[in-house]
Amino acid sequence: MKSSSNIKRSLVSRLKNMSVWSMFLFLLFLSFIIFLIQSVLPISSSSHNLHRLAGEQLALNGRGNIPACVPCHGLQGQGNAGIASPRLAGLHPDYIKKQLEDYARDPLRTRAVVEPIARDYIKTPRTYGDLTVFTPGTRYDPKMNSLAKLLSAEDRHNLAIYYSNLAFVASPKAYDFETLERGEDLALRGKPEYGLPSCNSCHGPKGQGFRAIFPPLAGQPVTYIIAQINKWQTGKRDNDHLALMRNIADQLTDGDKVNVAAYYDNLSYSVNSE
Amino acid sequence: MKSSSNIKRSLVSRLKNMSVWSMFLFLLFLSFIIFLIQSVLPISSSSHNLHRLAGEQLALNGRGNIPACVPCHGLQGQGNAGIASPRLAGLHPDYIKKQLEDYARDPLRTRAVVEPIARDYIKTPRTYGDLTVFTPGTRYDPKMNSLAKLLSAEDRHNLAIYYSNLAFVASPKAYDFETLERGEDLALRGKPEYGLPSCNSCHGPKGQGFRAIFPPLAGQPVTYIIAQINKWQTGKRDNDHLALMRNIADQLTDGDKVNVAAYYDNLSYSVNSE
Amino acid sequence: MKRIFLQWVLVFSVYNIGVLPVAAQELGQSLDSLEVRPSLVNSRLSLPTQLTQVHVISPGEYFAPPLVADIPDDRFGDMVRMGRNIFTKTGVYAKRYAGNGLNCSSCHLQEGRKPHGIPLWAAYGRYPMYRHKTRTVVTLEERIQDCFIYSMDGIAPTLDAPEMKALVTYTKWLSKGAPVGVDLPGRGLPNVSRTQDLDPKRGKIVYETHCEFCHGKDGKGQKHTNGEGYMFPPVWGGDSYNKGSGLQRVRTLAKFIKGNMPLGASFSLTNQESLDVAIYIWLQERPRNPKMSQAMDFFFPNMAR
Amino acid sequence: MKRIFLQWVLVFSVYNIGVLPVAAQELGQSLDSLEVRPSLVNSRLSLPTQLTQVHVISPGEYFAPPLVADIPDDRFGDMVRMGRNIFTKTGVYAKRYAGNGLNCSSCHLQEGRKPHGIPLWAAYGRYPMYRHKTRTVVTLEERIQDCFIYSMDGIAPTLDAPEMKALVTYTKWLSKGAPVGVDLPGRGLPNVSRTQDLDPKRGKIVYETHCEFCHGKDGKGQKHTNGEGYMFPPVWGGDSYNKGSGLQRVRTLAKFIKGNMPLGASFSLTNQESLDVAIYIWLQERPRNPKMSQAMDFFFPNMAR
Repeated sequence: MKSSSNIKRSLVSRLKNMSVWSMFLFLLFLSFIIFLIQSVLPISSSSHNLHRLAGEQLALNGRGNIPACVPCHGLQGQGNAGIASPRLAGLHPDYIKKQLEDYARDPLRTRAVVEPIARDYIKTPRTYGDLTVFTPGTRYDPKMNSLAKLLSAEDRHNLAIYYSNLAFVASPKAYDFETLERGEDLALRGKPEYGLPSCNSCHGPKGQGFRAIFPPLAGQPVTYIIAQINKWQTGKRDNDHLALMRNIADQLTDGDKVNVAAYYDNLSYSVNSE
Repeated sequence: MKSSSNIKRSLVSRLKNMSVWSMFLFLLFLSFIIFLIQSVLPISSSSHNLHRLAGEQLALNGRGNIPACVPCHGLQGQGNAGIASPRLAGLHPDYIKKQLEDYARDPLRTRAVVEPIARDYIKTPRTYGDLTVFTPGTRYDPKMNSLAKLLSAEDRHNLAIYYSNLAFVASPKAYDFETLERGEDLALRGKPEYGLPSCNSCHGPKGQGFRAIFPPLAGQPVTYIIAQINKWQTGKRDNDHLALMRNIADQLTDGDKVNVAAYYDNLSYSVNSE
Repeated sequence: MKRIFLQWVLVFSVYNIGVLPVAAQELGQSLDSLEVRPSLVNSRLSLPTQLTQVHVISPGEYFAPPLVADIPDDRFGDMVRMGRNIFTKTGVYAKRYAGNGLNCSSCHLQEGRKPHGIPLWAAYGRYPMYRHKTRTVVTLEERIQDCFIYSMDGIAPTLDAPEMKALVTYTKWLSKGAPVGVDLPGRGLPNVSRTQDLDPKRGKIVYETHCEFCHGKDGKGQKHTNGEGYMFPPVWGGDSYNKGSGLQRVRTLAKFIKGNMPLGASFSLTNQESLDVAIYIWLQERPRNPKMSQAMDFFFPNMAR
Repeated sequence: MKRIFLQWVLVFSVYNIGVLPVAAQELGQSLDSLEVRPSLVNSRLSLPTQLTQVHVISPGEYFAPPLVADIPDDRFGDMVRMGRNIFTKTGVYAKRYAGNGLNCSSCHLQEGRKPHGIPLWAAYGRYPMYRHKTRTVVTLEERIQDCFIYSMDGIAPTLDAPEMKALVTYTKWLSKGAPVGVDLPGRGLPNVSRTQDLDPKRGKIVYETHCEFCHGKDGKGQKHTNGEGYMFPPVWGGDSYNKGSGLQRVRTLAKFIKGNMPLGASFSLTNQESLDVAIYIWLQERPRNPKMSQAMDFFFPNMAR
């Protein structure tokens, strides 16, 4: 507030001090800027549209070996709870791109098998603070791994643009109160006594995701969220930054997964729709 | 403050309104009052002295069957720690009189034997709140019981006046710090978690006693204090108001008695001496 | 004109007596107390006819606050000691706020340590709490202010007064180890239930038997001979708590008496005796509630707050 | 005249750099961090070469505060909820006091619940306590005022402000069952000890590896797109805590980082990494200490408070 009012004041004083000539120059400069913006915008917008249309084409019909996306991810990119397939509509394009890259990446053949972390964390809960064990940045999925390898960088970009621009409105589902209460507690406050941060502290105050780095949890199928946490825990998904998500997933009990997934499934949420 | 200034103001206004005549009458009345006070004072004082001298005579020399007090209670009424004999110097005259009366009183022959209170109070501490069991108002002592019966009411009064006017200056004795600390805690704060009030809450902020009703603890021999608490506990002393002291004594452990007696023996204390 | 005024006074006084929670006149005679309660007989040479309840304390039943000897020798400890001084000798160390002859420890017995004697260690973890009296959430500081205004009939220390800080620090130190927000055994005052209507006449007899010995026939307590305040605090009169204080509620006073009086013989009075003596004390003169006007206090001297 | 002034500025700046607790220039090169710390290599497809310490939590090791769902539905509960709102969204619910982009819960993590994250439940029973910073005994209220003045770079609420009462009430509610005056496990921040001199150059690498992801390359945090304040709080710059706050002490900041950062991976950084990144952050721009004059702040931008 302070700085903006300062700028305003200094601008006003400068305008007062300027001669007519400099005023004219200034207006000339201004119109040039406006012209630039006007000329650039449609181009960028039309290029964007081209990518989006190409992505739509690929998603709906596939191409050659590449099958269409819609059978699994839905016509509107809304996902499919029955086969734990995620919603893609409205996700951040960079996030979609990164996931496709990680699907396509070959895990190292000489991957070191690290002693699995005790799952029964109620008895021996522990935070594995070892962040020097690097995540290879891979994501295992029987279908997607082979599929993603067929996509070019251009394809990934197109699909990302297409899906990120789809509108999505969640239809909140009813759950019993206790489940929701526990889920909310985990989503908003985590388990501080076990060093477990809340979901919303990274995934956004309403679980709506944050930029490219933290995907939304709201509006994702319950089955997808649970399946992904299971994958984190078993090491089948390993493509996070600094093992942030792996550390957290390791501490979630089966009950936690259900509760928190139900909580997010119960939230009303919309993206790209006014 | 408010009311006294009001009185002053009204007095001044009345004086102003009074005629000379009423002023004269008032002064006459005032001089009469002063005369009365002057005439009464020496009489009372001289009667007091007579009682004191008679008491001194009896205390020092005895009379007939009655032995002297000084062999046990000391020449200055300072008591004798060796035989647990109390200091009498400076005690309230009414208190001395009452104790002599209680010594002289016959305990009821048909005295009901009440189930004794558990002494091991660390294990089963309890407050017996039963105040409808009346204290017969007796005090047992092998020597004093027979002795007090020989005294007339006049004798008791004389002795009380004599001893209450004797000066006494305690000579504080050294004890180890822990004993004193515990004793102080008991004397100032009691044992609130067992419902035991502090000694000083009745016996005065420095254990100096309060009027006739609560005798001083400061300046009494350690042995006397301990012996008396033992008597309260075993029912040999039973002459308190509302069983106040009996209830309290019942909760004191042997350690408590020693600690608190030592604390009072360590206090500096003086009475009747400037 | 004057006669009409006096008539009004009379009418109001009668009305006032009429709204007492007891109908003292009718019910006072329902029970001949001399028959049932031998303690009211003057003679003390009698045998027990009725055994009242026994209050048994198990070890560890009540919270044990830290020892005064363990106050640390640092600036925190200095604050604790200052708080303790104010608490036990309010008229000396918080003279500018104290308005009567009471100390904090007159009600919070044994330096705020006694269970059922409004102990500080049970209060500290309860504030801030909702209070029905003010109908707001009050902090410990605000509660202490109320103590000064009503029970001490004085002036409230401000929230940033050093006395206030010292008292809060003392309370905190005394509560060392007590859980926050948990109702501890022995907190506040014990419960007292009513079985028959209250009678100040019976209460007067109870007062004379059990209370007068220390608090005096006129209820004005007993002073030290050296002028250092009260040995036994006044229970009514100008130097006692005012009509806005908690003890001016009959039930609260009865609870206090039941749980703490006479010293060393807590729980020795029956519920009925406590209530009777409480209403007897309630009817006596004391400073008016500072939140109530002079006129209101004159016409309705015993009106509930 | 102007030249002389600039000379003085230069002299003072050099002097100022000279009195840094680290001699950054000499010691920065003592360790080639790229060799020892594989996490600093850009490639993320590598195998572990060094296993750091594991922080194991046993069940019941840390105090578990009550659930938000258990806030009672009464006026006390309303006050608790108000306090929680202020605590978690200070810029919204205590806008008149907040001075920067931080909330109370930016430092007191997980709504003041996280052990080793300055949890409220461990603080409530400790106040009033002696504080070296002020050299007096301070109450919880006064400590909260300091939070607003320094960490929030704002205005202190008065002791009787409703916001203050709400915050204290929330703290008390959160501490339900915690013992008073007892140091609970997980209170405040964990200990961090120094084995070698600090180096902001190494700290910069640690920052870029571990912190930048959320707090941004410029340390100014990341804002919500809808303008509702910060998703990830700024760690320096005009919207961060000022130079008078506790986190501006290198060791305190290192403790905070060690015990809490990155989220979900507490205790993953070594002591040395924490201290290095702390001194790197310490050297950045932030609002001046309001108790220090503009001139002092200009000439000695990083002087200890």
